[in-house]
Formats: sequence, C-alpha cells, structure tokens
Amino acid sequence: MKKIIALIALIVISAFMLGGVAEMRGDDGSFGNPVETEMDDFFLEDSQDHNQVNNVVTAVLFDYRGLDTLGEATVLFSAVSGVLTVLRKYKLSKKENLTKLTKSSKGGKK
Amino acid sequence: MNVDLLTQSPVFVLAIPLLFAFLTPLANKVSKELRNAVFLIGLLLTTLFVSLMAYEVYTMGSWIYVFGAEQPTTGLTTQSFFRITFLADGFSVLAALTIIITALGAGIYSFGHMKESNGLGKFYTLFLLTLAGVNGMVLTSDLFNLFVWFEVTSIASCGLIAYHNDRGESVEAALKYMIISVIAGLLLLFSIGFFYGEYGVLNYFLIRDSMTGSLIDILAIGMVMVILAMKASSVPMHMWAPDAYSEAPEPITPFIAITSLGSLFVLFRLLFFVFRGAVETSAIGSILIILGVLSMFIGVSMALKQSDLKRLIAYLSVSQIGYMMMAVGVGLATLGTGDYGIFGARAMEGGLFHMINDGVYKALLFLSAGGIVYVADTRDLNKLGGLAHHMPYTTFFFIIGGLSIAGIPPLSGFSSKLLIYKSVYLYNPVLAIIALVVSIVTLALIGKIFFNAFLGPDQGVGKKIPRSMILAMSILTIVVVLFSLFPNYVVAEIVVPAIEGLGVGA
Amino acid sequence: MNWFTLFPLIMVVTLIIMGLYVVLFKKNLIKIIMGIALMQNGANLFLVSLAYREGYVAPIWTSAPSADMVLPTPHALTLTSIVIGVATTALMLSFVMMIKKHYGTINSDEVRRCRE
Amino acid sequence: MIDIVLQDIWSPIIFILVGILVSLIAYMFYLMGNPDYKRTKYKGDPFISGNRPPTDLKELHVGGDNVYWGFTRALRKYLDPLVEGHTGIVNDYVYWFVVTLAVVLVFLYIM
Amino acid sequence: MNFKMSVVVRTVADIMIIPIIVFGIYLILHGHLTPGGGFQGGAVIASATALLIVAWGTLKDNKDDFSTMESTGLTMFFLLALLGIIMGFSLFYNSLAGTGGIFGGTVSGINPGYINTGGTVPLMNIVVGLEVVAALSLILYMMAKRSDALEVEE
Amino acid sequence: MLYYILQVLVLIGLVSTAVAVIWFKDLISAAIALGASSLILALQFYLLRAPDVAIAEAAVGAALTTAILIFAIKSTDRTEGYK
Repeated sequence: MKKIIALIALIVISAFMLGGVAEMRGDDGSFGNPVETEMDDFFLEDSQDHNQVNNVVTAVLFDYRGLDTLGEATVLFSAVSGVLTVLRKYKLSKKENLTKLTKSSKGGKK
Repeated sequence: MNVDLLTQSPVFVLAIPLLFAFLTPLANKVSKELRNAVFLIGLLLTTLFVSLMAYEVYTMGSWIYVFGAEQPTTGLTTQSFFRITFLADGFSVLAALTIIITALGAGIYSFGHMKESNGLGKFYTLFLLTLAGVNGMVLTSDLFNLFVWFEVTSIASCGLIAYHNDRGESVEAALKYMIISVIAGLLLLFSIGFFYGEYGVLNYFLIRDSMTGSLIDILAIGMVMVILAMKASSVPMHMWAPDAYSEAPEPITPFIAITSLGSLFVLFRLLFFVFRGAVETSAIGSILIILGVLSMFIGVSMALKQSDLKRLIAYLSVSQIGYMMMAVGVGLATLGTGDYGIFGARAMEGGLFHMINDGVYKALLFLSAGGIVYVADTRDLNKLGGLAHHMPYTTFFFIIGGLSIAGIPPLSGFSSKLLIYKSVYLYNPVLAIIALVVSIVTLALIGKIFFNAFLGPDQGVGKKIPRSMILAMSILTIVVVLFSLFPNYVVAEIVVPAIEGLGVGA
Repeated sequence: MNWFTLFPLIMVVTLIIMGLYVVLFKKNLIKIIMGIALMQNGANLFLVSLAYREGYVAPIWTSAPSADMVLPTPHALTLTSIVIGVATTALMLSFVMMIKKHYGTINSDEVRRCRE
Repeated sequence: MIDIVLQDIWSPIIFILVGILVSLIAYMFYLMGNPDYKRTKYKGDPFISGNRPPTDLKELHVGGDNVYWGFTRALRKYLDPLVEGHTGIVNDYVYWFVVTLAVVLVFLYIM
Repeated sequence: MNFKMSVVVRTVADIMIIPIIVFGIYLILHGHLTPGGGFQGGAVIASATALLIVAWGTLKDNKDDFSTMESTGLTMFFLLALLGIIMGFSLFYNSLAGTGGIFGGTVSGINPGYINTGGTVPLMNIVVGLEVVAALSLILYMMAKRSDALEVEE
Repeated sequence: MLYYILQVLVLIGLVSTAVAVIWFKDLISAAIALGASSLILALQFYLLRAPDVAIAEAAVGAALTTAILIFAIKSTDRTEGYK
C-alpha cells in the first residue's frame, strides 16, 4: 500500500517537473536559448571594468556572489568539524542506558 | 577608514559568529580558557550587533545592505539587486532577537553542562556555525544564499546532534535528520533553478517584481513551502524532530528548535514578501492552516504516549509550531479581503508574538529538562522523582516555562495565545476550539512532567547543578517574565514593525 | 513545443526521480547516500543546462573570439553546490560508519531505536 | 510609565494586582478565622478503609506510564495507529515528505 | 585501509603526486585567467592525498596541521572580504582592483591574460585553495583512519 | 545539430550509469559506477561550455567522492544485502 502511494506521489512530482521544464522560459525559448539574461550580461560586461578579472565565473564567485562562496567554505568547514566530532575517540559510558528506548526496542521488526 | 557600525550591523550579525567559529579551533590549540573566552566573546559581540541593528531599525527604519557594492545602502539601482543583499527590517530584527536570546541562554548553559565532555573545541565551533547559519537564513534576501545558509544550518546542527558519539541513538537521529534535510536542500536547489530559469534573477525583490503565476511558479512555490515546513517540523514531516531534540546534547536542544523557528521565519518572509502576488493567497493560507491544525493535534496526541522527558517536550514543541502556522495562515488567507482589517492583522500579531515567546520559553523548558537529566542521569519519567528537594531553582524555572507553554495567565504564552484564539475564532470557531483543547492537554502534560520529575519521595541524586546553568536559565526566565508583564509594549514595538516589514501593514 | 530539444532537461528530471526512488525504496544506508549523490548530479546538471546558449563560448575573456558567452552565474552556483554535495556526502558516510559500529548493521529497517 | 489601561491584548499588570488583592483578602479571612480553629495534638496514620498504608515511600510515587493511564487507554483506538505510524525508518520519513509535496502541488494546481 | 599496495604502486603514486600538485597550484594561481580557481585546484591537490592514502594505507598524523591550515585559510578569506569594509565600502568589495601594486593591473576586452590583475580575487583564490586542500584532506584522512580501526576505544 | 546529438549521447550514457548505480548489488561496483557517472557528467559540463565546473566535478565527483565511498564501504558491508 505504502509503496503504491509512494509511486503515485513520485509520478505526480515527475509530471509537475516535466511540465515545469517544458514551460521554462516561455514558448519560444527552451534548452540552449535563455530569454532573461540581463543579470548575466551585466556580469559579463562588468567583470572586466570593475574587477579586472578575465574569468567571469571567478568574478561572480568572489565578488558578485562572494557571500555564497564564504558560505560554501563554511559548509566545508562545518562538515570537517562534524566529521571530526563524529569520528573522534570515545569512551563507552553509562549513558548508553539513558532511556528505556534503548532496552525496549533493540532493532528488528516490531 | 570610517566604518559606520550601525549601517554595517546586519553583516556583523552574520559575520561575527562565523569569524569566531573560524578562530575557535586555533584558540583550542592554545588553551581551554582562551577557547571558552573566544566563544563567549563571539556570543556577546553578536548580541551587541543584534541590538545595534534593532536600535537602528526601530529609530531610523529599515534598509537594504548590498554586498560588494561601493555604497552598501545608498544609490540602489536594479544592478544593486544583481548582487546578494541583506534586508534589515522589523521582521529580521524579530527573528534575530529570538535567535540570539536562545543562543545566549544555550551558550552560557553549555559552560556548566558540557564541562566533562571531550572534543569541546568542535562543539563550540559547530555551535557558532549553527548560529551564523540561522542568522544568515533569516537576514538574507537572495534565494541561492538562502540555500547556502540552509545547508550550513543543517550540517552544523547534525554535527551537534551526533556529538555524543558513544551513543548509537545520537548518530542515528543525526543521520535521519541529515538525510531528510539534504533531500529537502536538493529540492530547494531545484526550485531555485526553476526561478532562475524563468526570470534570470535570484534576488527576492526582482523575483517578486517579475512573478506571473505560471505553472513553474506554482511548482517552485509548493516545493519551497513544503521544504521549509519540513524544516520547521510540521506534521506529517515532523518525525525527525523528536529524535533530534531528544538525542542532541542538552544545551543544544533549544538550538535545534531555533533552527526550526528560523526556517518558519524564512517561510513567512517568502510567502508574504515574495510569493504573495503570484498565487492565490487563500490557497496557501489554507494549506498553512491545515498543516498547523495537524501539527497541533497530532503533536500533542503523540506527547500523551511518551514517557521520555525530552521526547515529550519535543512533541509539545511540534504542537506549538502548529499555533504559529495556523495564526499566520489565517492572516494569509484573509489577506486582501475586508476581514484582514478586522481579525487577520490580529492573527498575524498573535502568530508572530507567539514565535518569539515560543523560542524563549521552549528554550527555558528544554534547559530545565537538561538540568533534570544532568542531575538525575536519566530521562525516563518512570524513574525520575523527588527532584524538587534538590533543585528548587530549576523547579521554579520549569514552572515558569511550563505554565507559559500551556498558556496560563499571566505568563507570556497566554498573551499570544489569547490573540490567536480571539482572531481565529472570528475566522472559524472550530479552529479556536481545537487550539483551546490542545492548550488544555498541554497543561495536563506539563502537570505530568512536574508530578513525575519534581514531586514524590526523594530518590537521592549525586550531582549539584553548576552556577552557569542557573545563570542561563535565569536570563531566559527574566525575558519570559518581561514578555509576560508588558505584552502590549512588545506587540506594539517589536511585532507590529515585523508585520510592516512583511509588507502587509497592521 | 519541441520535445527533442527538451531532452537534456528531461534527463535532469529522470536523474532526480531516480534518486528519490532510491531513497524511498532501497534499505541500505550507503545505497541511499548514493541515491542522494545521483540527485545532486541531477541538480548540478539542471543549473548548468540553464546557463547554456547555443553557439556561445565559455565565459572567459582570455582568448575568447568575441563577447558571445554563456551565462556565468549558474556556473558559480554549481561550483558551490558541488562542494556542498561532497561535504554532505562525507558527513553522512561518517554517520553510517558510526552506526555500523554501534548497531552492527546498516539496514534501515533495523536502525530504528528512535521511534514512536 | 506603565500603561495599565486595558488596551490591545490584555493587561497582566491589572491581573497581578487583582491577584495580590484577592490573596490579601483571603489572608485577612484566614487571620479572622484562625483563632477559632481548635488544634489537637494527635497525629496518626492516615486511615484508608482498613488497609495498611505502604511503608516504603517509593511505592507511593506514580510513574510516567501510569499518569493519565485511563485517558490514554480510552483513546487507544486513536492513539495506537498514530504510534504505529511513527516507525522510525528513514525511508518513511522521506515517504511522508514526498507524499506531502505531491498533495500540496496538486492542491495548489487545482486552486 | 590497513594494507599497503605493492612497491610499484607506491613508487608510481609518489611520482604521480608531483604533477598533480603542480597542476593544482597552476589551477589556483591562474584562477582569474583560465578555467579553475581555489575550489578546483584544492580538490585536485586533495585527490593527491587520496592517491597517497590508497597507496600507502594511511598517512602520518597530520590532523592538527591540517586543522590549523583550514582555520587560517578561512580567517584570511574572511579578512580579505572585510578589507572592503575597512576601506569604507561594503563586505566583499574588490578594493584592490585596478589600483596598481600587487594584483592591481587592469585589463580590457580580449587579452592574453596577465597574472597581475584581479585585485582581491587571486588572493581569495589562494586562501580558499588552502582551506579546501586542508578540509578535503582532513575528511579523507579521518575516514581512512577510522575505516580500519573500528573497535571501541575505552 | 551534430553537437546536440553528441550531448544526447553523453546524457544517455549518464542515465545508464545512474541505472547501474541503482542496479548493482555490490556496493563497490555501484561506487565505481557513480564515479563513472560523475566523469560523464563532467564531460557534459564541458560540452555545455562550463570548463570551471567540469574540472571541479571531475576532481570532486570522480576522485574524492569515490574515495570516501570506498572507505565507508570498507568499514561496513560490501554487498547491499537485504531481501
């Protein structure tokens, strides 16, 4: 039952996504033919005037969307902190039996 | 070098926790005391800048901060909005205040609670990173930047949940939360792609001005809505919340709740500020109301069956999320009709006032529950008992927080719930009655915890509560009492500017 | 509407749905993470497909023939999302390693001590 | 300084003042009646219909599962399927997420 | 990964990491001129770490060095971004572009690509490269170390 | 047109490697297939005129993700192993 509902939901979502990509950028435009390019044309022209950078992607990364890059570096930093936290050495403590959840349901089917 | 700190304050609200998070591992190599000092200074500086931002917003009005521009706030053109912008208005201030009060409480609390654990350098780092992530989420006005801070929040809080890696349950809860939030993040990225493909821009302001209400808009709006509702632990996507809340280290639990509230703030910001013109607001409002009623009712029903202290409070917090979603949903559903002036605006006030109340008293409740766990070393309500003999202060704090979450006058929970009842009753009496019933059951459950944990014969405990934990809980209690005594002042000075920040007026 | 020109975007949707299928129906935790990686690939491909302009060149001025370049912003977004992807994958895999240590299994039907 | 006129929401100050006033009056009544109350020196065991009260105090405490036992028992037709629904399997978490997403999309499309 | 590969594999790996690292450094330093940048170069250098770990079983305990490098890189990245505010503009303002001095050259139109351009962008590339190398190597190192020593440590 | 057909072929290769990721019961094989899928994706990025992204995807997706996946599989189970 659950599987059937899940499959129906998947089909519904994929239908919406297909409809979305088909309607993307109006009727005349589709893959390889963007219509709204004002922002990117501005970046293409301005990156040399304002940043003196040839690689426009780098200019976008570090100047126009610099905060995103800071966030991205932060994501990497937090992932490393998380990995170091999870994989650090630990002692087996008495906390293993903190709740009754531990002893009442030891995995397996209900 | 003339730095206008008032104008730059939204940047530093985000940047100070980031910078101090980067510095914490370096300080940890020197000494423990330096690390603790760095952490505390970071928290206090963030508080300072939040207050500066609040002062500026309340005295001078809201402003937009443009990153990487020659003039950060003046001379805005369309090209300014091609860059990332921050929006400092009443709503951002409300969110930032909620976050920083809880963070201050949790941070000071963790000095006492966590002092016997190892690996504390990473703990404080992840704490500050989570703080920065939530602040970025609520302050930003750029869709992709929202995604980035969303991921920072998810990753850092998952690392914190798995902090007790000697317990399998912690890691399990973290993995479940991680998987579902990564999938949500990917779908968020996908809907951002839709917005970008349709309009070629990413800023809230430009998207708002160019939205038309096509199929793509409906798809993307629906996806963003469900994703943020999932992050806010709304039923039926709430199942990660009890796991994560109960398995996280005790000082962190209110912080995970704050990430939920933060994503709720973002959801309201997007729905009111950006998506309002594109789709039927009554449809979105009714979705919010349905999700809210489900959250209230199922959350409190599941709480009835719990005998684990923190899990019980976690389900209560799920049901509290429902109040806000319902109230703001009523405000959204009546938007544009004559009813908005009659009760919709009151419902909005109630919902947003409940958010800041909820953040604070839930933190108080979780922290006093953490005190119980610290002293008794168990979370099982069948084994607890008689703690009022040993911890009178914590008992008092728990009573304040518990009566507030149950909506008992004269505490702060009552003020916001009264606003919600009054306004929602005019929209549909059934909703108000459900809210009242849920509130009564909440009171019963608080009574259950109080009876089981604090009353009864003395069972003897080993540890005493450290003073920093008492200090943290006192700070939160003072805030709750202040909110209780002056609700009219808080609504007029903090909540109404927030509603104006959403662009719908009072 | 020419469905043939939409083929790349249809493949993007296929990748996302395949990833969701894996997460919904597979029980092995590492396989679930692989499914998430497939979804990440799909989202990245979607963003870069949005940037493509037929017959234009890469957005780099050095030795470019003219100023006809594809859109640069989605490339920057995709770089960000790739790094975020590897970070999340690493963190989830370390969680799975820890779960294997504590539970002795990575079958999601048995990793359910937190419930009710 | 403090606006204690009953305006927007409600006035907790007045509530608290009235509460203090009422307790003062009650305390006054208590003081008036207190001299008339006759105290006895006898302090015996509580008498519960012939049963001896338990000597071990720990038996007096009701555990977490037993508070509201009757209430949850009466509602078991509603609560048990709900508890069964929280399986704790990660696939189910994603399942509810996807189903909600599909329902919301269909709802928004119809409206 | 508690096993070593054969001598041939180890020698080839030792030789191979040199061109990989050189290529990574090239990607980082020329990020503002050619395809590449801090992230790409950092990932390429970190793949050299992966090669070493696969060939040699594990590395020496360089955890603290990597951690310091990561924090330093990120802090310097942040300070470079803060330079905009210090000079009186806003965060991430490219205040070094076109001012002469280091990385202060100017470009316009189609040009062969001068490395002395870009303002803060090449500097940010370098510090981000440092951070990414350290972070990814740290992840690889921790996961490789824990993948064999999975017994509980008292 | 020929350029477009090349893209279509690469995309078909991408999806077939993705199917292989789902299909393989042996997790090491699935990880290798995921790496291959990332490599093909990098090729498609190159065809879509995004050399920056192509380099990043090749380095991260094909090398690093595969490496950490294999480290994780070595410490857990090699086969998918469920009925």
